[in-house]
This record gives sequence, C-alpha cells and structure tokens, in this order.
Amino acid sequence: MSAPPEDQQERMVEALLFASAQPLGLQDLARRMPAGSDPAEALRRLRTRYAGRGVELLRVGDAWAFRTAADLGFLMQEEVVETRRLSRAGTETLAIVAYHQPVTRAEIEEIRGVSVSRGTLDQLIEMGWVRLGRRRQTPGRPVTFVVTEAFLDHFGLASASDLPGLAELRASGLLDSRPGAMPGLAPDGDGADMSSDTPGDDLFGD
Amino acid sequence: MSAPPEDQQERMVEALLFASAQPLGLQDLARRMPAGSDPAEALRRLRTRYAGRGVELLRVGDAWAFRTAADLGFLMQEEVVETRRLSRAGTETLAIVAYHQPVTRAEIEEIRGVSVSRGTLDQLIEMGWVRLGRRRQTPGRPVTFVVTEAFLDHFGLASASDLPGLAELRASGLLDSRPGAMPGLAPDGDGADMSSDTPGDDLFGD
Amino acid sequence: MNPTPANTDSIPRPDEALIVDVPGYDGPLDLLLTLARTQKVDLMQISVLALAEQYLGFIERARSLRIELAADYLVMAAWLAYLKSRLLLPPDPQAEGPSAEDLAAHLAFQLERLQAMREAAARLMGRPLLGQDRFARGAPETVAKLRATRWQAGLIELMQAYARLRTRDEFRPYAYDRRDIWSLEDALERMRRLIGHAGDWTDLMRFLPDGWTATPARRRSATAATFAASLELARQGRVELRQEAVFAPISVRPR
Repeated sequence: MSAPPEDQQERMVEALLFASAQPLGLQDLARRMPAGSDPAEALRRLRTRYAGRGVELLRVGDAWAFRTAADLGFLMQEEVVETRRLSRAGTETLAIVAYHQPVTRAEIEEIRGVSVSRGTLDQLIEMGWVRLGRRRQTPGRPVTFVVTEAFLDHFGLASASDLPGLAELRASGLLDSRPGAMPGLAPDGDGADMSSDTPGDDLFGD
Repeated sequence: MSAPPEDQQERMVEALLFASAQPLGLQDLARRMPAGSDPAEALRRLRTRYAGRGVELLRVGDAWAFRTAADLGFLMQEEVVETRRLSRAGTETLAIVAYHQPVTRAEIEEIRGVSVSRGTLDQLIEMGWVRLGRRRQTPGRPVTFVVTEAFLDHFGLASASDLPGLAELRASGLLDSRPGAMPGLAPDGDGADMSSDTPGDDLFGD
Repeated sequence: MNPTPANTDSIPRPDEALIVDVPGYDGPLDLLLTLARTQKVDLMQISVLALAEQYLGFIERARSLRIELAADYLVMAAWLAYLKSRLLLPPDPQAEGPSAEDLAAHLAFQLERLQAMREAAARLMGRPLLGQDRFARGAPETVAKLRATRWQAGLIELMQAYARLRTRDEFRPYAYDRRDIWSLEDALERMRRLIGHAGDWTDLMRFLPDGWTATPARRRSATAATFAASLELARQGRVELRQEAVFAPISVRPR
C-alpha cells in the first residue's frame, strides 16, 4: 500500500490535530496515519496554510496543536453579568431625582433628611441612571441632577413624569409598607448615609 | 468604532468556532465580535475556504461548527466516544420523531403499533436529541416532540429537511396519517395532517 | 421493556423458529410485518387476506404450544378474523363505516409506514456520526470570564422608597420630632423643683409635665425621662423609690 497523496496527508494531519485533546508529535501522527506518510511535510504545508488565519498551527515542545491567533485572544473572553441590588440609600436618592428632577444635592438631603454621601450619587451616575443637569440659576449656581434615558429604559417608563404621584401611590396601596420592612431591599451599605441616619428617627414613630 | 474589515471578521469567526466544541449560532458570534460585524458573511467565506479540507465548516440548524471530514474518521479511532447503544425501540422512535415532527406520543404509538415505553422518549430527551415542541392545538392539547440541534449535529445534518429520503417518503404519502382502523392502537384522533407540519418548522422556533 | 428482537430483516424462518421468537416481537404490527415479508412482494401489493390467515395460523400454533401471548396479539387476531370474514363475504350495502377493502388498505399502509420508519432509522444510524466518524475540537479553548455588574432595581421599589420618604415628611416632619421628646435634663430640673413639695410617697406619674400625657408618643417620652430622672435622684440620695409589685405604679418620696 502506497502512502496517500500529499494533499490527503495534509487533510489527515489537519483533522488529527483538530480532534486531539493533546498536542501531537511527529511520531503520534506517523503512527496514526497510513504507512509511508510524511507528517513533517504535511505539517510544513499546514503551517503555511494557516499562517495569518484566525487559528494558527503552533509548536508546543515537540508536538503540534491548533491555537487561537494571539491577536484574537480578546474574543476568548466572555462577560459574566452579575446582578446586584441597589442599596437603600441608592434607591431613595434615585427616587428623589426621578420625582424632583432637576434637583440639587441640598434638596435631596432635605427630602431624605440625611446627608447624601458623595458615593451614592457617583454610583448612580456611574450606573448611567443619573446625570448632571443644568446649574440652578440661584446663588451659588448649584449643579442639578436628572435621570437618564437608560433609567427610563430600565424602569420601562416613557418619561419621568409617568411616575405615579403620591396620591396615586396611596390609592394603589403602595404606601402600606413600613420603613425597614421593604421587601428585597439590600441593607444600606453606604456608610456615610447610615451613620447620619439617626436611630432616634424611628424610635418614637408610630 | 467601526466594524473590522471582512477578512478580520472571517478570522474572528474562524477562531471562535475553532475554540468551541459546541455549535455557535449567529447571535453567539455577533455577541462576541466587535459591534457592526457580519458573521453571516464571514461564515459564507469560511465555508468556501474549508470546503474539502480535513476540517469542515458545517451548518447545524441555526448554528455552525467545525467538524472533521467524515472520510477521515478511520484515523481518529482513539477519539471515538463510547455511546450507549440505542435499542431498536429507541432508534425507531427517534426516526419517527425526526421524520414526523412535531409528533405526539399517540402518533408515535400509532406508527409503531405499540405503546411507547416510558424510558424510550426519556432516554432520547436525556441524550439531548429530542425535546418538547409546541402543544398541538387540538382537543387535549397534547405535547409534541421534535428533534434538537444536538440531533442534527450528531447525525451531520444541516437541518431537519436534509433527513435522508425525506422527499421520497413525503411523496409516497408515508408521512401522512390516515384515519386509524386498527384495534388496540392509539387512534390518530386529532386529525391533524402531519405532512403539513414541515419538519424543521418547529425545530428551533419557540 | 422492548427486548431486543431477533433480526427481523433476516430471511423468514420456519414456523417453529418464529414461535420461539414471539416474545421478541415488538407488538402485533411488528409480527405482521415479519409475516408479510414471507410473501416476498412489495408491501403495497400484499394480500391482506393471506396475511390475516398467516397471522391467525401463527396464533393458533402458539396457543397449541402453550406460549403465552400478550393481549395485544389476541386483540389483533380477533380483528383480523373479523377482517377476513368481511373480505370473504360480499359487501353489505347497508354497512356503515369503512369497507373491508379500506380496512385492508389501511393495514397495508401501516405496515409500509412502519417498514419505512425502520429503514429511515437504519439510514440515520448509518450516517457519519459525531464522536464516531466526525469529531469536534478535541481541545476546546476555554473562554475567560469577565465580570460585569448589572444593577437591579424595580419600579415598585423605587416608588415605595419615594413614598416612604414623602410620608415620613408628611406625618413626622423632622423639626417636630424634637418637640415630642421630654429630655432627661428637663425631667431632672422639673423633679428637683417639685420633690420638696411632695410630703410622702407620690406616684411618679404625677411628675409628668402638663400637656405630655395626651398623645402616646409624648407620654412615652415624658415617662421615660421622668423615670430616668428619679433613678438619678435616688442615686444622689435625694429621693427613695418604691414599687409594690412587678409593673405596679412606682412611688417616690424625698429623703
């Protein structure tokens, strides 16, 4: 039996290297190919064929294997999306911005009754849900905050004015939940906000 | 950022498909490539490039994969995966699902003339070759069974319409159902014309 | 459940062999198909009458050999006996339902269809199979995972958070909170002033300031502060405290 033609040998080495879990050496290839084959020559031809392709024929020690071209390594990364809940401080601040936009930091603090830590607004801005609005034309020209398109997208709103008002919220029974009994709210991880939330606030509440 | 040039996109698809043991769909590819890429065109180019090679680009339903050429299988005896042998009931049931899909259990029983034993469909589903299709919109809304992408991949079929002999079987009316007149066999009571459900219709739709 | 049968594609065997193989048949239709092949004709040309006789003869011999037959086989035998009689008798013009010829044609169709599916299954299994003849990449390259965070917040949570803030303002404005607190300092000052006027044991509650007993919140705050003040005065040795029983009223008198 004579050895297969060179282009067949090239196909064989191509298939063997593709299917093998380990890099294959010349001896491995020769052992698995028909007698008289010349895997070295087939490898040389394959190497030329794959030069510059998305996959390259690489020498690994004394053996050979296909590997993704180095410049395409970035494709071999996949984003794993991890979902996290917004802290209570974040949710409240976001709500205030949505209902009162454009709103200044001082106004947010007045409504929340506690100072807003830098981190909370920064986080909301980084998430793409809040952005800076126009400066208020009042003494000090304070910056204002508004919600973004991404915010409207996430919450499925056509505009922030679609948010139900207090009277509607009350009518729909959404006001029944008590502070501290909010379902699914993560504990406030925002240190600055926590410390300024005086515990006495709730102590004598009904 | 504009999409990479076509030859770069071709390299990217090549790298992604080489790296994966599973077929990847157009969406999988597009998701991992730079924005604006056109994996479909890249696939077309790659398919031409790999035609006749030791490794070939195959369509598997709506997805694509590199697989070694079938004629070189004899070289890869070390890579052979030992699979559970399907019983005759298993292979017949699989063929009935493939050729008659979407098909109900009652229809499978009508064709085989025996009730489908519990394990048979379970085994096919467990092997990933059969899955549930849409419910038939007939009285009782029976569940239907269809073959999967893994089935196509295993048997080297680009789509369910490439099943061997499908056209002849359809032409000879053997994929039609007729009013059952046999005793003790499940009647094809829902009267649905199975031939009107083109195989493949339901295959990847949901 | 379905034992692997003897190879039914082989040449038809003598009756004795067939009988021995009965448990290997995959139901009456499978047995009929095997019998039909002995006619060596295209299944569409098959003589259903002859097939019915073959089947009935087979069942008869199986019974005489005391081979247990599943109910399916007997039901099929009864139906074929009926079909046979219908096929032999002249058609009854009054009869309703399908004619004997229709029934026979349907049986032939079922046999042909089962045969077709068997052949299809064999062709499928004869294809170059993944993992047998065709192979996937043996060393798939792992995909590195990059972490990205997606923030989750629901509209309901957002609205509730806002409602919580606004209702807190409505009912308990921040500035009013202070007005509802009777401080320890206030209570101490008041008790020092009043204790000299109390001759003997006096209920502690009588030291609560005017206007602090109407609402529960104010009453609670004033009670707590006054009680704390009485403890402080007792520590200083200026008053004595007395309580007759657990939760009984607390009395105070100067020392």
